[in-house]
Amino acid sequence: MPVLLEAPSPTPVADPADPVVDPATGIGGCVRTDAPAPPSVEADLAHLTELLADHDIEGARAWSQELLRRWPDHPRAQHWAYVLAPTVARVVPRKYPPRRRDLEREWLKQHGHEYAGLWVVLYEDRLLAADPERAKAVELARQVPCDGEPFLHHVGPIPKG
Amino acid sequence: MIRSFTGSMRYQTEVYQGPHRLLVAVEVLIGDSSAASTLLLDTGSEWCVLPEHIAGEAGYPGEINPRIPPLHSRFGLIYGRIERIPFRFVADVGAELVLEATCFVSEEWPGPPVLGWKGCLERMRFALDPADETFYFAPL
Amino acid sequence: MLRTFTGQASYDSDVYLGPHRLLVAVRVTIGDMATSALLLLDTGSEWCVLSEANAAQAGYPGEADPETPPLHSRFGLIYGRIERIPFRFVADVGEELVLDATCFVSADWPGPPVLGWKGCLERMRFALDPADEMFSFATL
Amino acid sequence: MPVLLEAPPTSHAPDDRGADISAETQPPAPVSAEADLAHLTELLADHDIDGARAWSQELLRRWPENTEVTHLAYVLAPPVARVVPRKYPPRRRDLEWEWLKEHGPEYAGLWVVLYEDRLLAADPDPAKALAEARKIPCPGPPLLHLAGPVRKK
Repeated sequence: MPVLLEAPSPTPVADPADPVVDPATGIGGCVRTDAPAPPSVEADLAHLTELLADHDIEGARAWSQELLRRWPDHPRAQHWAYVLAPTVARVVPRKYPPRRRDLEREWLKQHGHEYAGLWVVLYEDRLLAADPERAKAVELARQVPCDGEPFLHHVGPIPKG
Repeated sequence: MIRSFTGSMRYQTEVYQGPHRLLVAVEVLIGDSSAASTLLLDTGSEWCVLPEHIAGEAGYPGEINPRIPPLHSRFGLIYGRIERIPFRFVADVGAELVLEATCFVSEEWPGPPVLGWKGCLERMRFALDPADETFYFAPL
Repeated sequence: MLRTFTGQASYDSDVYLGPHRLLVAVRVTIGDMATSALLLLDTGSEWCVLSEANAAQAGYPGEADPETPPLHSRFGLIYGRIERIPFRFVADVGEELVLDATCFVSADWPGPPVLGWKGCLERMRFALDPADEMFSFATL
Repeated sequence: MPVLLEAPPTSHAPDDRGADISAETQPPAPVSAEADLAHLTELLADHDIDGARAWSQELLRRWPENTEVTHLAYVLAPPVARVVPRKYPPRRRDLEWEWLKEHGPEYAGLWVVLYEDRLLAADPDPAKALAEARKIPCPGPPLLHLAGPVRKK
């Protein structure tokens, strides 16, 4: 829970525990700002850009919620409120059975240098595909059945020494 | 899944060290210095990086070592030297931890002191818990 | 001092991803990508950073947004856009974790995909243990 | 048609450098400390830190009397973290950070030395600030910080 100061700061954090914030998406949050009430959405958006350029991310978050309140139908206001809202991490059911990827790492140690610069797709110690293009390697690997998540890796240059 | 730690301290987020904004900052006693310094915890930094005055204050004065390749940083190429300096993590709770960190020291370094990966973080177990803004640490 | 985590996976250190050297790399499935990708875990990076190619593969194509200030990086000023993209942390053991990360996406970004502090790491508990090279994570 | 694993995949373009790279990086025979030290610089420039560490130990074996070698082998060796008995009473530095939030901007650009909410010294030169602060006894290490605009929470 971020530290809330006694005297509410001019740009308090949009805090996911705050009832105004939607806990699933983290959007919402109490907003107070000292910026004057400019007449246009452009000026408001410019103020947001200023806050981001000043690395005042908490200020930009709070301001993006104020923007949404002022211009609820404006796509840019909606975009900024959405992308800047603090995120909420959540546990999700597994897609694949749990397993370590030691075999893949071992394969890369043994054979990685033969595929320098290529995207390789592995499953345990089996090479499913290798291609200079990522998308092609993934596509090739899709044709090979395997019962877990394949391991994609872009093999680097051969480390000297 | 549980991990155990021997000490912990509060970390700061988004604080300024002069003109520099430190996203995650922890306090460390460096060498023989009489005061703790605030360091940027940066897992993306190859080395710990110290400005000359902090290394000097810690008891490790010195000059640029031509053998040491320059550091590629967002401030450009930085020339310096490599030292091994004791870092003491002064725990708010639990035990203190000491580790002799490999540091890139330079008078050209305009940035904040940095806690980097090689020669430091790579050799300690640590965790960051934003719920209580606490940095947990332990020896390996 | 114990901390609990819901999932963990082995991390790679000092690994090359194409031409990029990643000091600490963890596996994340980005958006709709069919396979997980290796991302640089960088507590010193303000945002998560993806190339346009990564974002497009994840199902989030787009162009640079003039309203988004450029990113200051060691590659210089990088222009792009800010997106919200689901990141699924792959777990070798335990549960997987998803969060909608705020990402800086740019066609100019020459570096590897990056896990940054704001809009991502700041919102999850995580630990790195070089003893078994495990990255542990949990919700707040 | 799945990829045939026996024959290397057609799209694999053998890397011509592959064969030579390993020969090129064979460490030079022990001709001189100078050549060996140059190879160490190469490894560091190539960000091959573990390679540089291993090579610096080999150098120590070859040139145990060379002070550059002993220094570099010492500073590059990976550290060992260890728990140590407390030197100072446990305390949090919340008061220092509160002070910095309140007063940091007034001292922007100055090195301040704080113990809890007491300003022990402030000076553009950190060494002077610390020297000043040392004259004031306090039960634990104060915090040295370069005051600046502090982000309000």
